[in-house]
Amino acid sequence: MYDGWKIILGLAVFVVIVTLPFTMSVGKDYVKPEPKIDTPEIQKMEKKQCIESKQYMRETHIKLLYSWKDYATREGKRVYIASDGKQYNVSLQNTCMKCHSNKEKFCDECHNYVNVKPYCWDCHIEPKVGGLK
Amino acid sequence: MISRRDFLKISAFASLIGLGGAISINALEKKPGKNVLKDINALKGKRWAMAIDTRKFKTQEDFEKVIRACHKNHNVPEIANPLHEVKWIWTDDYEHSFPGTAEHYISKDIKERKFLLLCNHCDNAPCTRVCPVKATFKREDGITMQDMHRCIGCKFCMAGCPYGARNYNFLPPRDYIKELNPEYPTRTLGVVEKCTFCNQRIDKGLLPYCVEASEGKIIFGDLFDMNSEIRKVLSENIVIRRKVELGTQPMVFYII
Amino acid sequence: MGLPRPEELISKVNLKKMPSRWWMDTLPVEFKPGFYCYGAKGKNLEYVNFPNARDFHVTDEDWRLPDDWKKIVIEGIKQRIERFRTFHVFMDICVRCGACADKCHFFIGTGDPKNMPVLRAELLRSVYRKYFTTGGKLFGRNGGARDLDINVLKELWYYFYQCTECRRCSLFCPYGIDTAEITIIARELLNLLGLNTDWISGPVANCYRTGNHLGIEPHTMKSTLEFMCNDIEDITGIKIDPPINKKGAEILFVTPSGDLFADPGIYNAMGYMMLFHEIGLDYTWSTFASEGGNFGFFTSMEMAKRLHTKIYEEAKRLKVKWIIGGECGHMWRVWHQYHNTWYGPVDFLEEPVSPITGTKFENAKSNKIVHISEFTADLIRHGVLKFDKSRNDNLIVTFHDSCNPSRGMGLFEEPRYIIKNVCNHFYEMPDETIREQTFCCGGGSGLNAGEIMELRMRGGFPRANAVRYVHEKFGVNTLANICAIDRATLPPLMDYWVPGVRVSGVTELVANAMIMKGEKERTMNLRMEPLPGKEEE
Amino acid sequence: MLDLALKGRPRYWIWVSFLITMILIGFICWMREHHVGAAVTTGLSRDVSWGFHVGQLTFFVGVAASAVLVVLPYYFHNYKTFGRIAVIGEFLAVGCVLIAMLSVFVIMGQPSRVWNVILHPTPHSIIFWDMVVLITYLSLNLLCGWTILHAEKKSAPPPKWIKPFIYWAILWAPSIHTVTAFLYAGLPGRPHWMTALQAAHFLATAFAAGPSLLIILSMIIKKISKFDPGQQAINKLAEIATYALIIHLFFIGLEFFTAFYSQIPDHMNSLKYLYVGLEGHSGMVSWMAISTLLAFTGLLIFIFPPLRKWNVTKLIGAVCIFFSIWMDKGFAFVVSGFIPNPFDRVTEAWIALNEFLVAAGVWSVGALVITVLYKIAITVKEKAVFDKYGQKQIVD
Amino acid sequence: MGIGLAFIIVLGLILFAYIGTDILGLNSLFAIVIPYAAVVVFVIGFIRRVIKWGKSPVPFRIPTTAGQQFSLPWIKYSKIDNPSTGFGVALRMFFEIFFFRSLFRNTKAEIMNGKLFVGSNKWLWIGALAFHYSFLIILIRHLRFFMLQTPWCISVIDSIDSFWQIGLPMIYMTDIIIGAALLYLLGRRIFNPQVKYISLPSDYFPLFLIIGIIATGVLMRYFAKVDVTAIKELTLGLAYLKPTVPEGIGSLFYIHLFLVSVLFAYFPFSKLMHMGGVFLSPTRNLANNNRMERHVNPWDYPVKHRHYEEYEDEFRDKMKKAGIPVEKE
Repeated sequence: MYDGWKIILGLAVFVVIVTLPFTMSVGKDYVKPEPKIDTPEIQKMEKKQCIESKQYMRETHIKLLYSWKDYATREGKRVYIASDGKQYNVSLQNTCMKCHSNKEKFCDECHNYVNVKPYCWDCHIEPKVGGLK
Repeated sequence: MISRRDFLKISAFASLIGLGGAISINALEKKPGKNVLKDINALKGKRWAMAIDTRKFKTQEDFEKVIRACHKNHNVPEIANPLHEVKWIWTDDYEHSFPGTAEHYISKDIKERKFLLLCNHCDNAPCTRVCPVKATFKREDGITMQDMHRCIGCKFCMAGCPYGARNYNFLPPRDYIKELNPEYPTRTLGVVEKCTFCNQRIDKGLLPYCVEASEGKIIFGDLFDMNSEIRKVLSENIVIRRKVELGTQPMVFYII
Repeated sequence: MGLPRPEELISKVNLKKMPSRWWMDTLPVEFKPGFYCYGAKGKNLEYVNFPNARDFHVTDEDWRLPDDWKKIVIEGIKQRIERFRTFHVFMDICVRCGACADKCHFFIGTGDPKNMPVLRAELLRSVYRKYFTTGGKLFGRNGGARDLDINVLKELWYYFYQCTECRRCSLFCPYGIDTAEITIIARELLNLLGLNTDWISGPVANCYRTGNHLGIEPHTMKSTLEFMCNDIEDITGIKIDPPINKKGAEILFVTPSGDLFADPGIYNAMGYMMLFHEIGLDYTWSTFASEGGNFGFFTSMEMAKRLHTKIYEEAKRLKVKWIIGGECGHMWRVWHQYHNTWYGPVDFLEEPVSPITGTKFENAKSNKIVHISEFTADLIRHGVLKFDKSRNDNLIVTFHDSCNPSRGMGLFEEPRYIIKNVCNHFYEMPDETIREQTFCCGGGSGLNAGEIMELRMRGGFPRANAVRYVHEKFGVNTLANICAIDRATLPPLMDYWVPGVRVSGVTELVANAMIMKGEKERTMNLRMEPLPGKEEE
Repeated sequence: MLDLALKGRPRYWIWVSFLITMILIGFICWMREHHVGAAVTTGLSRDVSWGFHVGQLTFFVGVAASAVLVVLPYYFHNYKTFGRIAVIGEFLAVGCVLIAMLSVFVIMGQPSRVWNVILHPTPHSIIFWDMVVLITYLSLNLLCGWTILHAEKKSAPPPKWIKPFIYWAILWAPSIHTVTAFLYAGLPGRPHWMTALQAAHFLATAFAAGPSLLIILSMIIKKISKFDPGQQAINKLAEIATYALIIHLFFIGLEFFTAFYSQIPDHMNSLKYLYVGLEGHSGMVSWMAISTLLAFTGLLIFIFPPLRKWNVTKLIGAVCIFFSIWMDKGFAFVVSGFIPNPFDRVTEAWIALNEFLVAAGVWSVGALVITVLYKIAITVKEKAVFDKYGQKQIVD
Repeated sequence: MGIGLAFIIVLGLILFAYIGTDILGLNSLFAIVIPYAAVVVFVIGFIRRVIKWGKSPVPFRIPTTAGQQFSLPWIKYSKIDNPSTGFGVALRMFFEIFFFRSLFRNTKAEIMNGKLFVGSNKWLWIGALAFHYSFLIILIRHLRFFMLQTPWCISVIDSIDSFWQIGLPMIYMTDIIIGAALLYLLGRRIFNPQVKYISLPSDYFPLFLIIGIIATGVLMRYFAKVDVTAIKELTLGLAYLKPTVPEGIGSLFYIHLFLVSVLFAYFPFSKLMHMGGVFLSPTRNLANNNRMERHVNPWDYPVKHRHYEEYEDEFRDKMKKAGIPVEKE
């Protein structure tokens, strides 16, 4: 007794599941996220530079913001000294979003891409949408 | 069972891994920025206090200006039902602002006067004592601060506060804000909020919204500073505070 | 016996203390007296055409193996890997989680780590890895592989003849790895080199020649049965004439020959005859198919098949309609799980129907063999039999589930139902020691030899411990079972660990309580002991 | 041993599925609260920020603590009568502590942040200590009950290392209720709660309600299984409940004296509100009247030995006492603390349907845990006495 | 035995990936070649191994019966633990695979004062269940890197897993559980003398390997931080068979990816194949119906056996003398 067809069926299921990510995408193309920085505020800047380097911000912005909330609310410290010595107001709404006033085009572009859903916007207000949630 | 030698070997091994782990976490962890500091312009005080000159508040508009300044800027939702409303600063009459005092025989003027009520920023605040997560805590400058990021919504502080100054978000707040102030966040369902003496403004060297809007009817200052204006008005006027007998040391004084 | 006292025997066992040396480094294995059976005799092996037949002495330095023994074993492994998915899969997927470790009665009784089922299998697995897997070839000892040499072979022999194939480990294994299956195959491999034990090869040769393990010849069998019938007449006043080799009988009855030979099995045999007589069953004994058990199963699948064939051959010759099997353990493992595959389709018999109650035995419709307990339980259920339960009132009974009908068949309720109906005092042993979790008697799979009494006492310790528990708690004095090996191995085990508990077949209890038509007032039980209340003052 | 809970008669499975259904309903209601807000789903308000759920915490912590009443005499004083009921008490404590902890969990506005209590430990907050004592008590009871039951199942003597844990659990039982009382007793501005008697009063009510529930459960167990916790033990529990009830009523008298002799309004107001109504608000009066009536009915039954010992009246008495205290401590006590509010106004509160269903879900979690644990315990105990065919194995 | 060896090998693998990417800069090797090779080895190796097993027949039907057999109609039989039908077998396998039924049964034997005590012991069951389910959920969660649009069901799993608001990004429950479960599984290999004695390097190696994978994953998510967008570009490239090596991905990610690749490639050659093997175990996946339905052994061959005639020839005289009927007079 071999139960051959059962084994082959099982293996077929196995192969289908394991190769699902490949088979689902075969022949298709994917769009890379392109966060836009073409807001008026940024256009005004001479050197288009965030408070820290681009790579650093891409990797670490969440930790930065997470530490900011404690600095501001709990310690009353509201001046961020960047690596290049420049000073910034510690505020998501009043610093970050002043430049990046295009949340959909900037934040969401990548967040949706990697399926990250930060809860910042439960309280903090996205710029310009101005309306209700 | 495991022999002594084995045990020593294993514990050495384990501590090696633990140490290695700790070092590598420290080495790999990316620390944000260079430093975060206090603003040099920030108002400096050791014990912020407020004196409300109740004599100067004459018209309804006097109160509303103050309240509107606070509520609009802080995105306080306007909920009609008094059971679930959120208010950082509001008014009540003498009898209910100062219950238990001899209201019957007091002057008619005072009896009919309205009083601005807000968080008293008690020096010995029961709400901070009961909070299980330090979401509400005393800042060094005496502000009874509320960290809305940390609050778990247990409502113990509301039971602890003898002044009814704390608000729980019984309803989704954004549904009840007509116009959002983009400079300040809203709160979310299920956290407690209250007046913070405009800590965000003090940190930047500005006076609280209500003080600003009152145009001199509210005096704000450092109680520990002998030369401050507040010390002056407190020493020159008759002042009362709410429920002093509870020992909470409220920092809001009412000039009558 | 030369055994230490029970307390001493077990006090030296420490399940938590493992040897300081790794198991691959503890060779050569020390053959401890009392732990190994004597080697097979050449003549017995030769009689059944086993290869490399010769007199084999375990303690000899030189096992007089054929020159190409290594090749034989490795070829043997290869062949079996290709033939048995069980073996193939079990060699590959063990994760050594250790769930089986303390499930083995031999490990519990000896504390010898190589008696942990996982390690027992690993002994052979290490050889398999060396010759059949990339990892084993590449990494050697670090890949858990080792060369097959004479010391390894000796170790394999020693430990695979310390496994009773009870399958308790298999029950707990998350992948169902069955060490019994591995033992069966390991023993097949050893038998390729003529490395068997006397206690197994002797009965095998006997069985081949006379039809039963004990070598009872036809006329002896007849006189034995008649002798029993005389006793029955003394006890009940009823004369029974047992039908032997009767052509055209409806049912062929086969039971292990142990029931024809020694006490307490003979009482069970008397019980069968009384039962069949009482219901007027048209049945027959067979002198050729005079053995339900199958020691061939402990040598190789092929030998098992060679021995078992006689049952159906005899059924065909005697033109019976179907077969009833007596109380036996490994016999029922073989009959239930292998018989049909080996011999079927059994189309010359009819689907079994009880001639008394008309019950169709659906579960035996293909191989046409019904267990005596199923048969009896059905009779009792239909109220065919009348009992005087008080005759068993001096017995406080507990029931030992034999490994093979438990984990190879699932026969749990039938015997209990019977005992409940014939005894007033029945108590279960603790849950973890009965039914599918039952502990072995310590002497299955051909390990009931006298020379390994210490191993048997150790292996039987978990079972005896549970009996001791109910003995102390409820005063249990009778250990009922449905296995001939049990009836042979449990009495010494009880005498050693729990004196005062005797061993009894279930049918003996039935026959003792059964009120037979036309019987005289009974004063004795089947053992000729006075019945309760009938003791002479 | 867990496998013993997986085999049962249909009625066991019906009961279990009922509980699971209730848990699911409760869960959905709880989810709803975090969607639409507590204004819609609870009877709570700005002025009455704690209500039914916190009452359940208070009440069930008490019931849990009362396990000490069977554990202490048995293990400490070797009082054999409670030998069989001890594990029943311990497992009841496990379920009740669970109910208590979940009752706090469901009031959280931000339940996903609940670990902040551990991440930011705050020793000056009583909730922090309540969490510590409750988790400890839960673990201790589960550990002790399970270990001893397991030993019994194996027919082995209980391991020696369990002894210190048993003593620890005994000491811990009063502490959990004391800490729970401290939740209330230290709040300025809540005069009704602020009495040094609070912890003692809590313990008195606990030791009346807990044994009453144990009596009811024991009688159910006796009815539906072959395991008999023992008539003598049940009678003893009733005696204990009687004394505790008397002390509880005495303490109520003390509260009345202090409030009404001193004539301090703050102390009188809440009592007035509860029993006669305050400024026209009388929402709790009939509730308290029933509670009081039940208490006195229970007292009447339990104070007369023949009535206390007769199983029918005993059951009625136990039910009366249990519900009397549940009504009082499980709701009225909490709400009345908020009345009048800091502005000397009265805001009343009631139980919303959604809130009740959440609470029912919480009870069901506790009941399910208790059911499973009792199923195991009863099976083990039955085995010790009966074989599976229903024959009695040991003569009692 | 072999714990040190296994540990050193895993350390070596980590070092190898570190040197390969950070020092030698062989990013495309570690980002493209090795992962693809690993998946290919995994799939083909897995299939080969299963087919190899499948080629060995099941000559006999020998299920381990764990409950009452199907026999007389009035006796309640265990439909799952001792199935007599294909459906019962399916149920048995379901419970075996999804709930580890056999491990649930686990007991512990202790000898105290010359007596044996057998008690239930479910720690291994809990540990194994916790480990396997966490691993499965983590695996499913990672699909967000391999699909452009994360399906809602994966998002739901993700949000339930990160329900507790601890830290930012919020901690995954499964990360904690799998860590604890792995430490338990490793701990019992070290501290349980029986398990310690039977353990081989190949038992420690996968444990350390998976611990390494979890550790690097946790480091990336919570501590060291990496450019997730770039990583998704890499993983999507792999899935769409259009591999790219984006800039700015640190070697920590490559170590993680390399260890995963090693796990995949190692899988078919190791005990990890119990994943496939559990389905093929004949003691579990067969019905106990031998007496009802004949099981055919494909390699069955006729054997020499004793015939009655031979027997009668040998004993005829004795039989006749005893009055036993014989065929040939």
